[in-house]
Amino acid sequence: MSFAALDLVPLLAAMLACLACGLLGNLLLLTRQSLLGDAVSHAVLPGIVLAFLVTGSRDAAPMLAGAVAAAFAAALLVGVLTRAARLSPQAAMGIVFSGFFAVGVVLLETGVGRRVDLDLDHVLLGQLDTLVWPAATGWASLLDPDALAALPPELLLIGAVAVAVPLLFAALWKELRLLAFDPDFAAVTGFAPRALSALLLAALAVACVAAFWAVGAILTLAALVVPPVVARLLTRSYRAQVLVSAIVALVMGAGGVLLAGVLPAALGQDWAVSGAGMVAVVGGVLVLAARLAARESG
Amino acid sequence: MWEALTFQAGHNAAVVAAGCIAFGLAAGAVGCFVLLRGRALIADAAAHATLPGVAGAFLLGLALGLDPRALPWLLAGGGLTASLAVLAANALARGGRVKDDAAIAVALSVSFGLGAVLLSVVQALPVGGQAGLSGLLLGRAAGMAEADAWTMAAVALVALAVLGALLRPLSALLFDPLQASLAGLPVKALDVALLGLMLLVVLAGLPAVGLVLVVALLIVPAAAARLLTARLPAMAALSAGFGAGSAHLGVAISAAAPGAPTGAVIVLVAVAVFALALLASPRRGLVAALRRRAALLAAARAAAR
Amino acid sequence: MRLIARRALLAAPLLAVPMLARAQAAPLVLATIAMIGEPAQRLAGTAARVETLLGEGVDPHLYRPTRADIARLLRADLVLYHGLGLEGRLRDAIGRVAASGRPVLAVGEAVPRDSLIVEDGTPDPHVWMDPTLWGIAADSIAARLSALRPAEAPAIQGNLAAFRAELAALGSWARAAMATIPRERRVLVTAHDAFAYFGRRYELAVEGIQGISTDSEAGVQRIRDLVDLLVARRIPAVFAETSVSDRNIRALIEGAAARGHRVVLGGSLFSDAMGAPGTYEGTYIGMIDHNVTTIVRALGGEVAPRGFQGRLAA
Amino acid sequence: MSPVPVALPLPALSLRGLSVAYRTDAVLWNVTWNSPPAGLVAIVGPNGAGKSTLLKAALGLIPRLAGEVRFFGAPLAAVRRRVGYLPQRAAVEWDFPATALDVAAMGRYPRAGWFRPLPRAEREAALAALAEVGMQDVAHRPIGELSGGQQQRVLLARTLAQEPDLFLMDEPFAGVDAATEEAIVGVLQRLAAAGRCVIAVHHDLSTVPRAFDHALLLNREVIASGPAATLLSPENLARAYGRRMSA
Repeated sequence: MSFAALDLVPLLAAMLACLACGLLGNLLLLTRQSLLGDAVSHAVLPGIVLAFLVTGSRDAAPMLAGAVAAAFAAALLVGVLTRAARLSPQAAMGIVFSGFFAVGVVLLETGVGRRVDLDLDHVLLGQLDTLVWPAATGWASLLDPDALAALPPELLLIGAVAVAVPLLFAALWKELRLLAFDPDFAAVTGFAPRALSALLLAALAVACVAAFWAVGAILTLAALVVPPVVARLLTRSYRAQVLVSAIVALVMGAGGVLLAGVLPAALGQDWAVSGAGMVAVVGGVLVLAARLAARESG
Repeated sequence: MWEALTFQAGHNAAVVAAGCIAFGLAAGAVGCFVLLRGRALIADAAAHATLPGVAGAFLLGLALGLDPRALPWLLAGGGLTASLAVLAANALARGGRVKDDAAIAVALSVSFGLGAVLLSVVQALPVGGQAGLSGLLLGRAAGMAEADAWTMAAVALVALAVLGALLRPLSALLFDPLQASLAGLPVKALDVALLGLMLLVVLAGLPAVGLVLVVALLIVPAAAARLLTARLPAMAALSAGFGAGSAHLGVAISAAAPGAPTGAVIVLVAVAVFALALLASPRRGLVAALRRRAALLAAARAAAR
Repeated sequence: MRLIARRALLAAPLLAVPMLARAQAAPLVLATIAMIGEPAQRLAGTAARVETLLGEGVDPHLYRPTRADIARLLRADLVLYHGLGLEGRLRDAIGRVAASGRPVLAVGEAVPRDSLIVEDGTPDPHVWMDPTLWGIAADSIAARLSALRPAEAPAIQGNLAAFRAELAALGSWARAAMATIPRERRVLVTAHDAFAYFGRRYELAVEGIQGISTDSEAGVQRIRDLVDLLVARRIPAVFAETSVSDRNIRALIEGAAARGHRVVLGGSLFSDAMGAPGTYEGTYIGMIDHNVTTIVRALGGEVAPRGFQGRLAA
Repeated sequence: MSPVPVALPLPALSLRGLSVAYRTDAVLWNVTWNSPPAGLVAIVGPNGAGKSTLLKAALGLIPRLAGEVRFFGAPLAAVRRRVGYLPQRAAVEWDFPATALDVAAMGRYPRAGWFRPLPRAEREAALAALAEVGMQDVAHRPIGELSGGQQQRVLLARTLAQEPDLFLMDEPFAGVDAATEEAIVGVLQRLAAAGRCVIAVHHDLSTVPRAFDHALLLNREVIASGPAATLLSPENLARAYGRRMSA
């Protein structure tokens, strides 16, 4: 039972999810919205339940669409509340995600009914460690189309997102930097900050939901905030911030999966711990190390 | 519905109502100060940060031969890790390079991850009685027992007493932290006291009403109160009132409506109260603003011609 | 730390026969839940080694498999899982294992569709609560094991016949025991909706405080309705479950007490998980026996205190 | 900078019936005013007069209740490249990971347009703009480590890098040291000499007659506008500041 069959996909999924969310996390960090990920993770429930009520089906596509719509709506509402009620972003997020989650629970209980086993964990929240690829016999399977066809769909989606997000950064490098630094100047010079912000929120919604579906909420929340914070502690320029956050994301993703299961097995142990949880813990260690390193350099 | 409002809808409804009202009172009051301190979501981080403590306590209890499922023991563990997470967030943010919200987000996600790791260890152990361990964080208001209600009442009393005693120094701190520290106020001690109260509310609330309701009642009533008044004592009282009111109305509605989950309904009522305050408040409300703005618009256009 | 692998071996009643003496190592069969694993081991006898993924008291709704669990899935020569949505995302992994050609069997889905309890197109997964339906599941397990070890087919069929006989005896004993419960008290109130099939089989009204998913949230009205039911029907006991928190159940007891009707906690039933492996309650027959005995005694019926075969723990 | 000052007939900025309300209180009321085509214009008035609001509303950064805004006779969108904006220094996030050159280069973004990375030539132009305000030595220093005066000059360099015909500056002299103030005055004079129009929100009345050609005295409404030398007469000042005291 080869490495490719058991560990390759979780390893890739964790790294790709961390990369996609880590990059977007930079813009959240620089605009004081790091907690948006946490809000989104609570806010997706009504989207899923509505998707189930409308389509009556439990398969992934409608649920993911519902979740993305709910995430986008929640993020927009946080912005509106912050401006209209002059609330701090944190308070606005707290109100929006509590409200969305409560609507989701009420819909679940009254609309879906008690007899249907539709809870968030089974439908949306993926489990990193279950992303096995039994069709793989070894590294050669990476080239074998039949084996590739049997790859878990969760990996394909988060893989697509993990390609799209860096492309988005590359294409709109200076525009996103200007938006984060000085939206007013962006408006005056015609770089449409409102449209760009909406695009970013959409990208965040898709990235979060794809990551939830592949690796679960725990890893996604850590991926959104740890790489940017570590990069923030270690670098002084925007380019370095983005590059270091990407590296930290990959290290964190790989480190977590390897430490959680691959290493114990290599040492002949027959137990393993939660891969997603370990990715977050490795992230925590990286933050601690960066914080100590940053203190020395003054 | 009416009988539920007057505590005649059966013992359980009365106990749940009393418990939730007391909790709403405590959460509203404490939440007001936490909101003004600009750390609204610290409660969400603290709530998530109890998970490793609960799982850790279960494992430790097992190793020490204690009863690993004793609630006080598990909550002690949860309280410990939640406090550590809050302190870690403060330490991370102290450098200045990492802002408060990012530090809270790191503390939240890393402790959530550590909790998942420890839970996976618990799950692998061939021991029974881990039923509902993670369910501890997803307490349900409707399942509240009389003992829980008394705990809530005690928490409310302690919270109101401490807030009452510290009202003047706390309001000085919240008004202008710099000025307060210059004036020799023990800013650090006050902060710790406030966070301690927040933790008390979180730890009492989690097993009884669940994570989302705890976070919601610590933020939403306070935000609504802030729309209606600027004076701190009035705001805290109003926030406590909104918290208790939302709980009372929420329980009544859930007692009357078939299948309506009590905790979620309380949250929806609290959000509705906020929405009403947002629309209707004379000072900062939208309706008043829109009306006046329309008048201004007309006048401005007339002047421009 | 993981004792499950060794413990499952201990659970095999026929341990006396040394495994290693066999020329060819017995194939490894992996079951997801104990309600499948234990009977499967009994049917396999020495033909195969059966391990169970979910430990004692682990709620399948909240179960998070780790890499080690998944490695066992891939190592297994045959995977027996329940299906009907019980195992959540683990089912996707098992689906991929099957797609790669490894033998896999959805035991719960072997039961004919029309005898399942279906709501809004979604079947209630707790099929094992009905021994008769679980006999059909056992047939499919035995057939699959025979296909795995044709040489051992006769022995397997023998074990099946013995198991079916014991099931039949258990079933008639249970029906008789249930009949002793006064008619108006035949109401089973539990923490969550896991006993629909059990209630249908033994003509027992079944009410769970929470829905099928342990994530669902009951409302105060649900609690009040159940208290009314308890008081109206003078029901003497309600039941907790080993794999679910008993908070809601205690609230019911308090509610009824406030109405002057004393309700006791009739005991802790096995719903989504069985007893400790190696014990009688850790077997499927023992689990049903425990549940029936506990329910009948608590609801005022007559049944031997040590249950169907006198093997229940004191 | 083009050497020959071309006399353009159109006012650089013309406002007609501009009214702005922040939530419910009117901050600007029915402001009709035309700036000269070129030269140094100061917008002065008491605190809360709506000076900064006027700039922001003109640039569309905050919603207008009513009124028309024209830049060189055209809406902003048509002449974006000709309009430069210098925001208040305090409104900028100086903790952002960027160097002085990074910020100055933002002034060249419109020339690069969407999606394209900033060409080397544009970065050189940004460096030149930094040189104009004497900031070329700190080009690669993170902006968080610069002094208040240096930060103000970096922002000014960004606006210079835009090479606009009209500069809208929000409190360019606020909180800067003497050397910076002098440097900025020098830049403004060079811009005026080159035929550009600079409209600056300014709070220090004493320097207005000397440093500026034209002035607009504002207190939510236009109090008076005209040549800087004569505008600040006691009556005008009383009407602007007097009313403010009694209001």
